[in-house]
Amino acid sequence: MTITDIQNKISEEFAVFDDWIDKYNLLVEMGKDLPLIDARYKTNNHLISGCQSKVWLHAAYEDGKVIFTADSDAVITRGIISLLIRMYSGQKPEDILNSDLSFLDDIGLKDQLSPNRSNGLLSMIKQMKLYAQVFKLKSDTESNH
Amino acid sequence: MTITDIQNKISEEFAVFDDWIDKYNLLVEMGKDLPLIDARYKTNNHLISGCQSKVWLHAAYEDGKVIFTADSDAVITRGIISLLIRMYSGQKPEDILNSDLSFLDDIGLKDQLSPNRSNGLLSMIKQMKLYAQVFKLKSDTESNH
Amino acid sequence: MFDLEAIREQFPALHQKVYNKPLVYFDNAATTHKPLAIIERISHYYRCENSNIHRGVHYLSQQATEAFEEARRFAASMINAVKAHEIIFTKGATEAINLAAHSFGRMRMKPGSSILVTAMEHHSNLVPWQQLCLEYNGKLLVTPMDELGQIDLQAYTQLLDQQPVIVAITHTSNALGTINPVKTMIRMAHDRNIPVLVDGAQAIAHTEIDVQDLDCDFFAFSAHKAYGPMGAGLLYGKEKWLEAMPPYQFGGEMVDSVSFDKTTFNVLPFKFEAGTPNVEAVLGMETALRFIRNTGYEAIATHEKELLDYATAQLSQIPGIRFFGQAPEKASVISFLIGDVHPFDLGTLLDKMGIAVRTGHHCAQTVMDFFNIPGTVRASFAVYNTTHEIDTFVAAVKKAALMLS
Amino acid sequence: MFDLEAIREQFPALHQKVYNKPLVYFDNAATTHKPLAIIERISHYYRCENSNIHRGVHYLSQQATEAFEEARRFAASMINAVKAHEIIFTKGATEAINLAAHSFGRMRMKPGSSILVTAMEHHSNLVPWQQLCLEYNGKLLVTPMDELGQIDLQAYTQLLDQQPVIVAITHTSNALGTINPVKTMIRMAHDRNIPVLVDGAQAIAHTEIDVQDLDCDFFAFSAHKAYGPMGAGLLYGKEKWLEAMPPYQFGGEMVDSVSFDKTTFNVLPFKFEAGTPNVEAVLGMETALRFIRNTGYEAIATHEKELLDYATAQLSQIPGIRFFGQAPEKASVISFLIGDVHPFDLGTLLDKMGIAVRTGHHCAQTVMDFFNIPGTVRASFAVYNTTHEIDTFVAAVKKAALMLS
Ligand SMILES: Cc1ncc(COP(=O)(O)O)c(C=O)c1O
Ligand SMILES: Cc1ncc(COP(=O)(O)O)c(C=O)c1O
Repeated sequence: MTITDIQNKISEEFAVFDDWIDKYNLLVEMGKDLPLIDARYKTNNHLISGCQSKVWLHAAYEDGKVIFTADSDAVITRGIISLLIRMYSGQKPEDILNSDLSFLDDIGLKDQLSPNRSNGLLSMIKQMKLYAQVFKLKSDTESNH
Repeated sequence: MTITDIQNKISEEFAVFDDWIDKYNLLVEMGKDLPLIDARYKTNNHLISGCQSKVWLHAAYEDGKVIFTADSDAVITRGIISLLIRMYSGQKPEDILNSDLSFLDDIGLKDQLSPNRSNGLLSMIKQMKLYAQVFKLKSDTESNH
Repeated sequence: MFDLEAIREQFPALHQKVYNKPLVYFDNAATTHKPLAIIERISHYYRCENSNIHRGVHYLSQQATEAFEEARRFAASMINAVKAHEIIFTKGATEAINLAAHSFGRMRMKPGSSILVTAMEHHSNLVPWQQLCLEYNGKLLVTPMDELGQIDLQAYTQLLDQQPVIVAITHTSNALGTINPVKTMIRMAHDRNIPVLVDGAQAIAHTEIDVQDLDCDFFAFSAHKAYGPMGAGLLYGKEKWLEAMPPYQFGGEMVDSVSFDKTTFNVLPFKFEAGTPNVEAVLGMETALRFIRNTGYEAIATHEKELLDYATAQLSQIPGIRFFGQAPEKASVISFLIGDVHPFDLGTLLDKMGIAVRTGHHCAQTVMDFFNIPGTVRASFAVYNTTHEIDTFVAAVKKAALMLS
Repeated sequence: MFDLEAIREQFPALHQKVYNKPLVYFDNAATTHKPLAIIERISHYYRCENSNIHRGVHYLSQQATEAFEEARRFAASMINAVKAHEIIFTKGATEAINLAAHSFGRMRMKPGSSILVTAMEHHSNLVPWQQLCLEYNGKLLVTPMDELGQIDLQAYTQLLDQQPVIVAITHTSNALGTINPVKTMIRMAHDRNIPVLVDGAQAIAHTEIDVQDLDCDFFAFSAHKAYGPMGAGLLYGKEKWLEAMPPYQFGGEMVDSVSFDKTTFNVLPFKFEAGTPNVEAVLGMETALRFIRNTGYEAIATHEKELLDYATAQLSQIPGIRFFGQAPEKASVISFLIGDVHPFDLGTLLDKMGIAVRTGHHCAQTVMDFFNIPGTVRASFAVYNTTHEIDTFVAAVKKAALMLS
């Protein structure tokens, strides 16, 4: 599925709920289900400082696609992380770089991404795009050889 | 004349004018007429710092009375100084200490004595009373001997 | 007579909705809302009094200077300072403490000197002293506390024996609510000739301060935590210290005379007030202090104690709740966690229900480290809060806890 | 279209009487009055947005943080900073310069280092550098000026050859009105790898500032001299300097992590913003900058130039008048004396006629010493002043001069 397809899918999943409380319940469930990051990556090296909740992120590049795993110590943050991983993990670097996240507005999660939510998500997204950038450069250079 | 007599006299002199401008004209004239302080006292030693206009004050104690001379580089300040000297110079220390200056309110010069008029007058009055205090102590001590 | 409804009426910010729910504002230890009188005071200032002060001979400047210095006298009387010029206006408690640390430090620190703080300081009363110690190759001594959040006075005595150049203690802990026995601690320090700075940021809105009775050497607070505007605070200092200390910032009113070779400095309090002062905020602070005086510390304390006791009792019924800060002498601050729920998650859900609490380390990271937790959820009450709000809050906590466990 | 009446309507403070006479406010270089929009912005903030920022997860805190950071972005765009985090909010220009002097000083000064200023600095851009030199046993170099109040660029070149660690110059002199050729002076300093701080306190209300075009390393101003509230100002600094400089004050948001042994500091801009920031004043500053942008620097400059030229021409007819500051590039500031009349006397009588001017040394004592005078009378104009007010003023000066001579 393309990133847009996944975003549409997520939007649908949230659209069935009117109430914020149901949306957050869903988010919490998704947070609980998030496949954990490999324990050896849960180190300061992979930590993205978010002031209140911590986020760990790991990225690998396999067959032209970026594989992300991540974790957080707060479950709502994990919930959003799980959305981001669904969208970005397994995608091509250029698709990640071209994607936008405005659909989160529509589903009522925008303020979780506000610059001062202190949950580290914005830094995490920046970091994901940075990884995509690096992998893209790498593969560009390699294909030039 | 007692200090109160002099204050009444001054009040009368100002009472004939309704307009602030005439009062200030009188003040300026009084300022111009102020008998100058002896040049040798116009030193930093006798300077009372007033931020915007400078005031020099000298005091002597003769026959149980305090003799003040003073000067300023600003003429309005000199005008008020001349009032103060008329009141206090030649008076006994205890009379100076017991006097009050509320009559200046009545004649419309109160704001020249406001704590931040930056003209040094308040410090000058403090200094005059301090001199009176010192001379009083001195004569008390001497009469005790 | 304490009339809660009448008080609430004075605070426009209390009557808003967030996410379509009536706001329950329990983040008062971070900043309080402001009574209308303060908003109107500021507005009046800019409409009718605005002026730069102290050196203008014109009417507006005279009036504004008068008002500013009257605010200083009022602040002095509020905390019972001996002299008005012992009140140095700053932009807040943090600046006040930095001023004290910098200037007192320069006067007193020698290589190897030590400074004594407590284990429950806000970063603003910890890091300035720590950095001063680093600069002088000195030693930061820390008075420990127990699990309830109480200072260990035994250990304090022993640490005093190391003759720190100053003791810096918080009057009331923002993270735990503990009210420290500052008067006793000051006496103990003075017995050894050690001066004491009291961080009163969390005290001034809740309890009467008498700096002469406390006999503290310095006292600092911010207006914005006591119903006043942002951008104003003060450092009280005993005249003898302030006279002796070198200035902190340079320029403006703090200067007496300047030549390229040499500058002499103005007298107290101006020596420490560089630049155009924040007249607006200082007048707002005066209005806030008057609001507190008119309401009365006793009435405030009685009401806030009621809120504290009620909220503590209600919250205690929630399974898995853990309170941080259980000293018998406690301000209206409740720091807690529920089971393993992350404070950020709890705070986020409470927010969605219209409840403003603070989550995290509350700028007291060493306190969190002591309890080995990432942070707490903190509800802090002000004079305008109600038991009804507490009911809403407790129900919301229960609901959130259910969602998260 | 520039509509003077419409502009005046926005400023309530202009429409008062003092001593029963309509206020003529010509003390704008000390502080300007504030448009209604600012008064209302502050009121709105306290009614609907008030909150402590940056670390609160609740709605009000989120909104206030958003607004605060938007104000930073706007300020950055206003002076064309490359990055928003190059804007450090301070309580004013004096604090901004003290911050730069302290932190840059600690990074760069060595025993014997020199610092270069000019002969026309405000104490706030002189004393911090002078004291820094004293601390490091260094040398304060002073670029001289001529009788018209113009910098001697020849001498400046030679002084630069002494390799000062920094040059600190005022963009516009508050005492003389001189607008310095800062862009040229910066280029000359950069040719020798010397960074430059520009004191923009008297510039920001009158002329467009482009820090990238100027290429200045630091730029400082206060909001209250540019239609904004008291208690806000900023230090712009090039990222490379701000990154390298040590923090200034400690506590609050500027901290990253704290233990008793060690503290690490937050990233830019927070590293330099200790304590609860003055959100109210920063939002007010943004509103003021928007007022300036909407009015337009060109329209402002045209109008103020007209006032300056008109007032200068009218005053020139007064026998015995002496102007201080006659540089061709001049802001709307007129410093003068009449014969031997003391400025305090003149100012006192003008005040009685409802006219607010400043008298004295204008915190630029070295300038007064240069001209060997105790001070001047200074009339400074803002966008809302009128030629009619100038007529009133000139007539009053004539009347006062007559009384005093
Ligand atoms: C105990 C304590 N000290 C100092 C401060 C710092 O106050 P401000 O941020 O207003 O400077 C605070 C505020 O959080 C506090 O709670
Ligand atoms: C040129 C100049 N620099 C600095 C300042 C200091 O500004 P503030 O007092 O707002 O800090 C002033 C204000 O008088 C000024 O005119």
